[in-house]
Amino acid sequence: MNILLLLIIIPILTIIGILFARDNKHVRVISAVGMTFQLIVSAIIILWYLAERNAGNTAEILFASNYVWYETLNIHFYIGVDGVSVAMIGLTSIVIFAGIFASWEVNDLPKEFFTSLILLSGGVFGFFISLDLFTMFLFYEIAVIPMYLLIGIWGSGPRQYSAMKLTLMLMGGSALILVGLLGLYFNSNPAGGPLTFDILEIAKVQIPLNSQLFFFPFLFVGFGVLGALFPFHTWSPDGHASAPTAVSMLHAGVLMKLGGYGCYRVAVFLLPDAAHEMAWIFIILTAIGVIYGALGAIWQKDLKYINAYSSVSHCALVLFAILMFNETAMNGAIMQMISHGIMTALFFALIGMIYGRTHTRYVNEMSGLMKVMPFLAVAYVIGGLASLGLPGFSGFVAEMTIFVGAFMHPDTFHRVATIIAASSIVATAVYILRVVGMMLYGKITNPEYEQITDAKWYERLSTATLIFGITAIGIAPLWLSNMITAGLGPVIQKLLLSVN
Amino acid sequence: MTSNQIMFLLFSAVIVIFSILTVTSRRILRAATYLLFVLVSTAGLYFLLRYNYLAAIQLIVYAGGIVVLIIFSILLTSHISEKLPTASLLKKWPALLVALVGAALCVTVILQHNFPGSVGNTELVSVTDIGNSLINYGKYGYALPFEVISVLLLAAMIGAIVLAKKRKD
Amino acid sequence: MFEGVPLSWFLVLSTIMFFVGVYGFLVRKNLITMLMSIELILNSVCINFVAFNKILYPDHMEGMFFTIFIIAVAAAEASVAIAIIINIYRRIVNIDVEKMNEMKY
Amino acid sequence: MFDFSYTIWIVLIPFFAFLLIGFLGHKFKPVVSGIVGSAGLFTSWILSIFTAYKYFFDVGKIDGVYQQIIGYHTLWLRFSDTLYIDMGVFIDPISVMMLIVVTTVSLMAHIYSTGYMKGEKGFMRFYASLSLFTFAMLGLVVATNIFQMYIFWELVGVSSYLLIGFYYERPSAVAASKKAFIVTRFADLGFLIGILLLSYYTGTFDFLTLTSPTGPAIGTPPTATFIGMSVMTWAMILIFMGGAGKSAMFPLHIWLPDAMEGPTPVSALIHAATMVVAGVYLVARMFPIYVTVPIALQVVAWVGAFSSLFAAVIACTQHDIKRVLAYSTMSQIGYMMCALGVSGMGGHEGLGYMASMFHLFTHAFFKALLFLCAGAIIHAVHSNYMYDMGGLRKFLPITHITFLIACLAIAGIPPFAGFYSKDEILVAAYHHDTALFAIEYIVAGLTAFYMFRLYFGIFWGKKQDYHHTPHDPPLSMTLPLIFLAFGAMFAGFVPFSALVTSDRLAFDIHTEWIIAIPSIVIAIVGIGVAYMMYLKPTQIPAKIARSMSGFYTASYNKFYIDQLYLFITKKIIFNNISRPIAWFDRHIVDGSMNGISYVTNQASDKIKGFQSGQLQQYAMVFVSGVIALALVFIYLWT
Repeated sequence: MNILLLLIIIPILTIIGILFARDNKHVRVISAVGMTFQLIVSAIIILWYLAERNAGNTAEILFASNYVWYETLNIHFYIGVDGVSVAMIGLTSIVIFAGIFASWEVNDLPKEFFTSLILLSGGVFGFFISLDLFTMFLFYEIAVIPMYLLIGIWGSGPRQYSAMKLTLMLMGGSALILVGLLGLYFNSNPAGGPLTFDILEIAKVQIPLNSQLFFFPFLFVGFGVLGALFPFHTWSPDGHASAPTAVSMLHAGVLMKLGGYGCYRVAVFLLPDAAHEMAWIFIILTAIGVIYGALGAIWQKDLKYINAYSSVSHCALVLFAILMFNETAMNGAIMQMISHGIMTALFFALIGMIYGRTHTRYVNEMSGLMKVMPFLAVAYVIGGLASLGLPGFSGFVAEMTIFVGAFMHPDTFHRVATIIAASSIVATAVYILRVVGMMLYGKITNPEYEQITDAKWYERLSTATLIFGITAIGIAPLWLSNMITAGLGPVIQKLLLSVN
Repeated sequence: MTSNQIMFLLFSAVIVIFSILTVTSRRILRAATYLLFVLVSTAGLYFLLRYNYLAAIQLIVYAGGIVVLIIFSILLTSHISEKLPTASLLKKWPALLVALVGAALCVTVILQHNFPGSVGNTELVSVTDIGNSLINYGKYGYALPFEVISVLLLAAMIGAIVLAKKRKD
Repeated sequence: MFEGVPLSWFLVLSTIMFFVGVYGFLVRKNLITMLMSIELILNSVCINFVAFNKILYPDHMEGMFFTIFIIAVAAAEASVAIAIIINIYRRIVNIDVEKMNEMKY
Repeated sequence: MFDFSYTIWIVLIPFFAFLLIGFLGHKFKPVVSGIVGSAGLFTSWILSIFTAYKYFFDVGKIDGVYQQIIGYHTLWLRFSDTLYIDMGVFIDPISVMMLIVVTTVSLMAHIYSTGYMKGEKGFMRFYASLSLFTFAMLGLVVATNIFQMYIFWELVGVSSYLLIGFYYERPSAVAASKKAFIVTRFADLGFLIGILLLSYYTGTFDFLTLTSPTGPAIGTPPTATFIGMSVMTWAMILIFMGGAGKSAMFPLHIWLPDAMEGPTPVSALIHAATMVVAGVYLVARMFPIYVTVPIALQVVAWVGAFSSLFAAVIACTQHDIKRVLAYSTMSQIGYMMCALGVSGMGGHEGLGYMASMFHLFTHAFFKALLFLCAGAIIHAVHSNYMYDMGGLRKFLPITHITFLIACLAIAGIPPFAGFYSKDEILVAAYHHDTALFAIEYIVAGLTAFYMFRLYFGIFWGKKQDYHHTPHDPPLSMTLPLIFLAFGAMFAGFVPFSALVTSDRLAFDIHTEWIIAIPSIVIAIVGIGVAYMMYLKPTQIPAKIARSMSGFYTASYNKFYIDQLYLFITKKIIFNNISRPIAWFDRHIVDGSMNGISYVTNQASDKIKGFQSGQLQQYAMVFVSGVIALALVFIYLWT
């Protein structure tokens, strides 16, 4: 059996297990066990992948299996991974693992909560391993839909509004994607004969430029909505602010990455000529997004809003880098996805834990928390430093790869855009340090905070996993970078071909 | 002008005038009476066309049955001296416009079209033929519609009883 | 041509009658008067059938039978309608069609 | 060839100390952290000295030229085939010199802190950060490529941030740490863009390749220009911007005085001796390229000279002794920058380069000493302010003597260390540009004045009523003082022209008395003025202050640069950019999304109206529709 199938089977088995669980504790334990297995399987996949590559296996896609699903329309269930997908799988499993522990204290309908959460993660895993556009879209929807329930039921604040807004905007995005996918499908065989959803097959086809130009915006904007492309990012602050902790983690950490991954794997890969033609529009938008998100975050008071805007900024950087069409920048984009995924999950986890203790998310209402909860405070500082791109953490590696890669572009326009985007590192420092200064430092003003306790074991486990992730990448980035670079090959080749 | 034409014009004048009165009269009982005149004149037209049987049915069922039914229900639901409220102008004028435009359209189409003339069969249709046709299931037989109509009438009868029955609660 | 009366005369008559009925249906508020307008409409159709039958196909009887059936249906319809009207009247002591909008949305 | 690969341990030992203290420190008594940190650093120090001995006197020199050796390197991250980041140890005269400076001062600070920080709650945290800083600083000085330098550059920035904010319950400390980080971060943006430009046009990060005379930066420089200046000039100016931020050059200096909120050993280590000279080190590291772009070098010289004068003037009016020292640091770094700016390449031309490095070396000793003394004084008096002090020489004899030595050294009185290095700088400036020389000459006098103002104000002057008798600190603190005092006395005798030069070739220098004597004279004049004004409480300072009240107030308020920054950040960026963006996002971007949903809702509401339940309305629509269709099909659709 294909090991990748385990990534889908384990969530399903876990869900079945949860359905039979008798009380809250069982639900939690079953989820934790399931996701631990998931983490282990992901680790095995990564190691196996690296071993295969070291052994000289140069196939574009490893662990592929292809099942016919619906023959009339030539829909296949086609899975397989390359370096990029493997990296994304690793990210997802880390975040969902930490997410389970971060939501240890969900006592309100826990069965339904964990079911939706794990269903969501299953969708994400499926998305990353799909090589068939239809399968991919299916998993995409599976990942998006539970979000509505998770925010609408377990959220806080104006949760119905946020959930509705988020879902509608993402659904709007997926409508665009659907149009784009059908466009690809019907252009997949210009010579006549059976049409296909197979990504690798479509990649071999030269789609006419007119169709490319028509469908590229659909796909890029469609996936861009999920990747918080300015100005379609506004679901993100409200959605994140209302979502429960684990959902924010998963959403910002993984789900937003579906957007970036989709842009990379579908929009740019399959429509390279149009991507070249229209890149400048989106480069402007994403460069604006980078700065805009960072500056927007400075003014916010709600921790989740700050982090949401910071996500807008960081995710814009991902799309920005993808549009640079060179190996280094793309490599940076993928690393930024992973780095931001773990980092922002860490942030949201910590925000949830802090909120659980102080019952407020407004920075100006908190102070001096360093004294009463050193572990969480230090973790927050680490997250903050990672976010502002400190060397030794993943953020630095990713951002620098992006900047260096983007700056390699021979056009002055691209380089100026790069400088503009790079200047976000200052704004990032401002808002991160502002929060750290206001919230963690200083004297405790609210006497109730004297009673606050530090992290519990599951919270420590959750944060430690994520911190381990960012530092592991930050200190030794080479293996990841190499792994991703190997996966980028076909995309880059196709892009280079389209230039000439 | 033949006598037929005169008769036709007479009947149609009655029909037109009384139909207009039917839909404009503010006393509902009078409207019902005007309707009766319209129906009777229609029966006259049928006679003119030598469809005596049909005219008889028209008189019996329509003029006799339905109008009486209507009058009964009027008596049940409104007071004799009650005047109906006039319709609002906002409703009247568009309706009038629609009716006139529709009528004009139809009339122009009708007058523009040249209908083939044919030798009229002035013979009376015998009741025997009608009866045979109604129970015949071959060509030009109407057994099936006849049965359907019977069932429909039965259903309507039952329905009317059920609907109009006073509820216990 | 039926003994001096052209077909178009019948048709014009029935048209006028029909649209008078339509007008009544659109304007009248009382349910019973609306029912009466419907009778007018039905009647005008009957005239058409009969006239077509007599003038164009005098050897056939379809038009006549149709008219008979229409009359039967009209009777059935009238009885049911009046039953409904009376029922409504019992419930809201009014048979003004504009008041009957509980089923909207 | 001697194998220098062990040198990586000089860098890594503090890192492991950091990990050890950071993860396990809380399991043991606080003092264990101090011992671990100090012991680790002691090992590094020994290794550094061994390396310096080996390099300078044993194996480093081949045919009279000091070699550039890559002691150790490993691939860390690959961007493309030519652009990659190595992590390694680069050994050449300046890096070895810096290793000595950093480990020595750091070791002193470590030892000193065991006494100074005793009983502090964050003792363990303090040592963890200190070790982290040392690791980062060592990593910076041994960087084999510009990106490695940038990485550690950021790391020293963050450890500086953590240490300035050590007393995190004090709002001023928090604000200062934030300010330090953000200002240097802003400068680092320039550095980063400079790196990007440089690497784009030369295709390498490697120092060895970059500074090679036949390399892509010097041998075949790119010809592209941007707004009238060559891209290399731009790149070097931007890189200098990074250096200026770290080294607190005008106008990016504002964070340094505030950084004095940190514990005093930190000020001594980071904000006097090591981190703040990173900018100088950076320029020195890239010096061969700077020489090829005279405009950039000019910028370096003038920014340095102006900063030195500017800071010296401010230092004369401050009352917080640590702030005086901070401005003095800034002034001295300006000196070093200026020296680099006036230098040429090779032989006697490279005098400025040598002098700059020399001054960096000597300055590290006497400035660290000054700060540690200040720490001892503050420890004894519990105040930072000069007007709370006076007549302390009786109570703190050791501190007094060491402080005096340091003051003499910084004022440039022979035979103390500062004289030699400062003299070389003046000579270099004199031969290059008279205006710069004049500025530096005045600064020399001002330096002597404000240092002795401090000295007399603290140790002589009016005796204060102290709540409890001040006394000399414990041995753990005085020992470093004495050690550094020896450094301040004798560091000037190191034959720098034979060891650290721009082309790594030794050259002869001799004291040019024509410049040395006036410089001694002006130093003595400065000391004399301070003596008259501050030995005994007199009215002279107040009178002078009154007579030039505008200038005095301006200087006292640091020429309002802080206010300007505050205005720019708070008023402009915060209120006029960030706030509108937040508003824009909520109301325009989000508003338009909500607008779409509003329009949809309204439309459905309107459409809903057609379903009115009014039978006659339906009929009306139906009939008109039929008629309209009939009309269309009969007359219009032919």
